[in-house]
Amino acid sequence: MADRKLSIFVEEICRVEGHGNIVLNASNGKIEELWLEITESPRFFEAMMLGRRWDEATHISCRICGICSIAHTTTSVRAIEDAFGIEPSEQTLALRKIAYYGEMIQSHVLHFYYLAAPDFLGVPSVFPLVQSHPEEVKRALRLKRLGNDLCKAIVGRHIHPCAYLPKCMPKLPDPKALEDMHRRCVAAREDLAAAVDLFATVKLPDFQREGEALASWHPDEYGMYECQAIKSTQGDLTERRDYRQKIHEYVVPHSHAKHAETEQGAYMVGALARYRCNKEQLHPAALAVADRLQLDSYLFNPYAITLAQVVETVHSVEEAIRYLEWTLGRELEWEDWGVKPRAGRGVGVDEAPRGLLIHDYTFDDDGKLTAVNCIIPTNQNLNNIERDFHALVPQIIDRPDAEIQLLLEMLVRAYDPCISCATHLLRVEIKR
Amino acid sequence: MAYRSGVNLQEVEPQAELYVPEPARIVKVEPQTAKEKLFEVELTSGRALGHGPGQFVQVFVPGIGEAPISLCSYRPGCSSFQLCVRNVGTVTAALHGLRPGALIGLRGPLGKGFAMDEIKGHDLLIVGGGIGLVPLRGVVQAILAERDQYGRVIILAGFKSPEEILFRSELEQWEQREDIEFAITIDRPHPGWGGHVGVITTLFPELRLDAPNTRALVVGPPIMYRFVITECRLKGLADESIILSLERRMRCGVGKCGHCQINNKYCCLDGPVFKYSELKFMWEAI
Amino acid sequence: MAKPTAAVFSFTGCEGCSLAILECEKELLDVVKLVDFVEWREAMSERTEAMIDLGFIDGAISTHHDEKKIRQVRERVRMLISIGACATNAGVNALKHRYGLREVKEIVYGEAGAEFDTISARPVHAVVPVEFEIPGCPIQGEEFLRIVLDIVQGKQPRLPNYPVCVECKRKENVCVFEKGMICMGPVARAGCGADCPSYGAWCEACRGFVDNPNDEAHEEVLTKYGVTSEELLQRYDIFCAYELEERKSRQQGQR
Amino acid sequence: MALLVMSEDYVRALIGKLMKETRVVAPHVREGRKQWQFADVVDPGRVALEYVSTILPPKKYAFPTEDDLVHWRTEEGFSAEPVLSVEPLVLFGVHPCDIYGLESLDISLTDTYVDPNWVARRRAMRIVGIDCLPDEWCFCSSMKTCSVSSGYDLFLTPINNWSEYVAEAATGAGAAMLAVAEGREASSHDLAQMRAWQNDKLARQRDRRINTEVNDLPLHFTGFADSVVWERWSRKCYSCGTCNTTCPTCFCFDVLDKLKLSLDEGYRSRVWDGCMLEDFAVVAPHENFREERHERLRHRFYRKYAYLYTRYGRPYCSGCGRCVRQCLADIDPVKVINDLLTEARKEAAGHGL
Ligand SMILES: Cc1cc2nc3c(=O)[nH]c(=O)nc-3n(C[C@H](O)[C@H](O)[C@H](O)COP(=O)(O)OP(=O)(O)OC[C@H]3O[C@@H](n4cnc5c(N)ncnc54)[C@H](O)[C@@H]3O)c2cc1C
Ligand code: SF4
Ligand code: SF4
Ligand code: SF4
Repeated sequence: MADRKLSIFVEEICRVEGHGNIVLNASNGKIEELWLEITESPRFFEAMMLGRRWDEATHISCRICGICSIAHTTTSVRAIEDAFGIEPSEQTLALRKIAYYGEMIQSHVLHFYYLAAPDFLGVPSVFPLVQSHPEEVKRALRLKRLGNDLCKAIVGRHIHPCAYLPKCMPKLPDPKALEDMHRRCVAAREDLAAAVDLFATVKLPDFQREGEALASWHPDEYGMYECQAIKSTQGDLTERRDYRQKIHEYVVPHSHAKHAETEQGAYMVGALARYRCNKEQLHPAALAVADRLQLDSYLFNPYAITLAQVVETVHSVEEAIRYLEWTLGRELEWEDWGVKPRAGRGVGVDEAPRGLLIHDYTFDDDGKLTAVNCIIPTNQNLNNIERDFHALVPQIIDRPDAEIQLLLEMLVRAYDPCISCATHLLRVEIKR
Repeated sequence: MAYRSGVNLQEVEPQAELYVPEPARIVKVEPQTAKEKLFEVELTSGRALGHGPGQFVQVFVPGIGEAPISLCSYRPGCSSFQLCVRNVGTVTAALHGLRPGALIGLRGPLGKGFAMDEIKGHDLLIVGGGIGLVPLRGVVQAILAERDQYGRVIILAGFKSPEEILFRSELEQWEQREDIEFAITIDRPHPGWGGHVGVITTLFPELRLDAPNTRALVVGPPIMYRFVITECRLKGLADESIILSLERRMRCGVGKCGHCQINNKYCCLDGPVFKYSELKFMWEAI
Repeated sequence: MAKPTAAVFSFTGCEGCSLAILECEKELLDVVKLVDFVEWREAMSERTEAMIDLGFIDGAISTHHDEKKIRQVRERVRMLISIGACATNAGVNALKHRYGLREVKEIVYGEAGAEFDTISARPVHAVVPVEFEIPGCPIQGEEFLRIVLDIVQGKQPRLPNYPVCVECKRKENVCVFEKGMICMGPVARAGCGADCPSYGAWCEACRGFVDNPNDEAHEEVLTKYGVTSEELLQRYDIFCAYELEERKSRQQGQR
Repeated sequence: MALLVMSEDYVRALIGKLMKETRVVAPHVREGRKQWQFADVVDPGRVALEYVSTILPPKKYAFPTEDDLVHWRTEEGFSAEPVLSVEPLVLFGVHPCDIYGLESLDISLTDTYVDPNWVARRRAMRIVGIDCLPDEWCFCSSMKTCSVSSGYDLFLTPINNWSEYVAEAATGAGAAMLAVAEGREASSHDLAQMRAWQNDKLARQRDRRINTEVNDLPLHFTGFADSVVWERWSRKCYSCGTCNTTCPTCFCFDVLDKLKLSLDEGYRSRVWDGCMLEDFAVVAPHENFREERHERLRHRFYRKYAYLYTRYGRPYCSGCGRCVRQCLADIDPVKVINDLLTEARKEAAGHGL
């Protein structure tokens, strides 16, 4: 098979959000071309937002992505608050976190059950599972719905939340709904235990590649929301506002998505990156699950991102319970909405389910945007995915086309890329 | 204060079934034209509907919705009745898709029909335009059942084109009868049509009426009313001798939902049959 | 009747609307009894060659590639239904029209952006005929299900033609104007259950306008609340930029 | 009937007692603002006894915004049955104008045909009225609905600057409430204060009046269908139906079909509708009997002050002011009617009358 010409072109990778292609051309076991092409139409959010009033910014920018729109909203709102010097109250933060963990749960469940599980169970989509694994499907639906409903109870809906504004909650949630959510979160522990059982049986493809990982850092909790600094597995911390000193974004010809790198080159963000950076801060229940899934033995295996998501889901449910209990333990107070814009720059950094998310806004005196920069998790991962490709392909180049294609697709899917989110991203094209 | 006082709610009798459609079966479906079909319907309970000409029912197609449809037959003693339906929208289209044996729901009979007692003993001028002929067909059937109770019966029927003629065989029978004066017209010349051509008002000049003794029964599209009423008045008919049936949007059919209101009248309760004298000062009626 | 087949195709957008379909969790199991999903890149790997009965489109048409693809999709689908603000109205994508296409590329990608494929963002109906449109950013699961039911039954689906205020007041909300926010509710098409005002924010008319919005009244009212005409237009822009462009060219056409 | 003077604490204690047996709903402040809403009482201490007007009138408890009427199935043939859920309810703290509204709907919804859902829910309802002080939008004095003499079981009139309430039972149910309430006997001084309260209400509306006797309104409306007034006021109307939706005497509805995904069962339910909405009078095919904004505005006013007045013997407007309080375009019935009266006078002068 020495003179085998390999050419794989996977057009519009399935079960990822957005459009991307994989291109692989190899000849005689030598890679000629190998990349991830982002064909998602470019959307120009950073330009569209210029000149808009501050109170429109969030509503526009959250349309970058429907899958993690709470994350975008969170980060955008925090950038605005940063610029205007607004400190939301403890109550507001607690309520936001409930919605935030809601999205983390829904997004992770969507990914590990709907999008990744079919690979492990050897079916093309979740629909056949309705027949073959009805209990699993119902469990997945229940968990995902829990995530959605957490968002709904606090900010109205999960896709493009209605009621997520700077400064305070424009409407206080109904205590009955909160009680109900608390009950369901507690009950979800059982479903999660079953999910853990399922993923404990999964065999990951054998692949390792060491590299840097970045994640939000917070002194008191597992870095997700309210990032204080950006932490690297290299050991350094970068101040939020100084993210540019750490992260460099650039345009590559084959992709509508910008790529990113640090001085070390490509880096990884997302569930596994967070785990690598901040593992000690996880909820004990989540740590126990990480142990059970032997996550520590897969720290450099990107296919294990899916497992890290399972771990984080457990963490998120526990955090949601904690904040629900906090809120239920007190009478919620009305806060008056009234934001005074001022000129200046504000940076919001948080973790979207897929990784580090940055919104950087500059306003003029009237509260109109004069500069916007958004750094999106999928963009940051693209470079890393390509590095992974280059490390992986030589190891598997002798396998049949279909298997190569599947492994590459699974790799891309493991990163849970949200390509629409990458605004500026996916197809697999293998030509040998 | 002269306001009417409240109602003693203990004394009223709530009508639990007010909005509940009663099961009915389609017995027969006869295509009439490209757009209209004639449905023969009976209540599954076997109960006779007991309606008068000009009344209507709310027809419910399960899962689709409800629409008011005139009862177009008048055959006392017969447990089934007929509905002639033009396919214009949601419910009517669904009805057109049904076959004999299909089950639907019905509420009614509703509304005030033609007050036959009041027109007895008079000459009658019956003017129907297009689908307007539908409620009038019941009236004609009622009249023919007791033909001797009425004076002259003149029927004018107008259609856009020969293809749109409804109740074709029945109209032919009416035409044959000695005791009915019948005329039919179509709006524009049409190949193969040898009869009268022109809008319905063009039939009026020929008419010789005993105005004080004549009652006109007119049903048709809104635009037709304006011209036909003028013609009737020119012939000397009094406003209370001109009787019309109106169409409005109706959701409840029982004077609650407000949709069919025409000035201070509810089309479903006070009508659909009105005297022109009741309507002439209502700017929303015609 | 054989079970109709259905597919979802995504164009330029955030794919929130496809997700909104996936989010009808409770009902999804019943929906797959009514229609067979045969192609949906976001959720499944299967693809089909056969003619598809119902094609749901999300996303706007904003590249030459999109344009080519939507024409191909149109050929394969009996009934084309655009879903969401992007597909029905170009959505936020039309915001870029306020700058030149060259400028937006440069702002985002610098010089390297020049070769990117982008054209004016347009709703699907501007490129190929569509049978029905479900507005909203994102679409409402309930409305989507109702419309699928209507279609499966052969019933012509209908959208509300009244403003969001109707649903807002039914929910007994304090009007957000009283909190110093600016609301598009009085001119925006309802059907969302007044989601935004009900959760304390303002309506942005993501479902577009009612058939006959009284913009003059709106301008007057907003002036009363200290909003300039220019700011009002900006507000309209977020989701209705394309609709306004369309309206303007229609009016010019009439003159 | 017996009168009892209750302190505010006793009134709240009474709510607490009623809550033990029945669901009690009462006005609550909404979002920390001067806006109120009828809602289930959880804590009697949070009931707003002193309030101006709720966003929606209390009719929502007998005529919910969406109400299932019929449940049908096609599993075995076709069958349909009425749907009705009723639960005993105390409506606590209803203003006279809203009592008038409920009584008005009693009339229209039992006229000729008797609406089952309305009547059943109204029968299961006990009403505790409370008097109020009008704000700048109320015009109950013009509508003669400042006080009502029926339509409640118990009525509370505040005296001594809202520190005490004179409670008057009008029915056996009201007397039963009084029997468990605490308070003191009313003195003639208390009664004098009650009268003073009424006078105060009237006085507050001295500058906000319809310039004619309300009984004459049907007459004044005759012949003014073509008045410029309708066009003038409708120019800034959004056709948003907020005025209909918030009105205590509006009762128009649309009927929706809600089909289960199994396709063999469904509900027919009514939802509030409004004559100001563009499609209210649309019939097949594409004919709208009130296409223009001014036609709809005119219809609303005629319906309230003329059509239903003549039909049901009372104006279908309680003067509660909700429609204008909530109307963004400030379309105020008092101003519109006075404008109409002025135009009428001008016209009459023009005819040399
Ligand atoms: C007393 C009475 C008797 C009648 N008798 C007969 C009869 O014997 N035979 C007969 O064929 N018809 C009769 N009609 C007319 C018939 O009721 C209507 O044509 C019927 O209601 C149409 O119902 P549909 O559901 O099929 O149409 P719909 O789906 O309601 O649509 C019909 C048209 O109405 C418009 N429309 C309706 N609702 C809306 C809305 N919410 N928004 C926008 N547009 C809307 C649409 O533009 C559409 O073109 C009668 C009507 C009345 C009032
Ligand atoms: S908040 Fe907006 S939608 Fe609601 S009533 Fe006010 S203007 Fe209308
Ligand atoms: S309230 Fe307005 S912006 Fe919000 S969902 Fe409804 S139409 Fe869209
Ligand atoms: S009068 Fe006011 S509240 Fe009523 S429809 Fe017009 S704008 Fe809306």
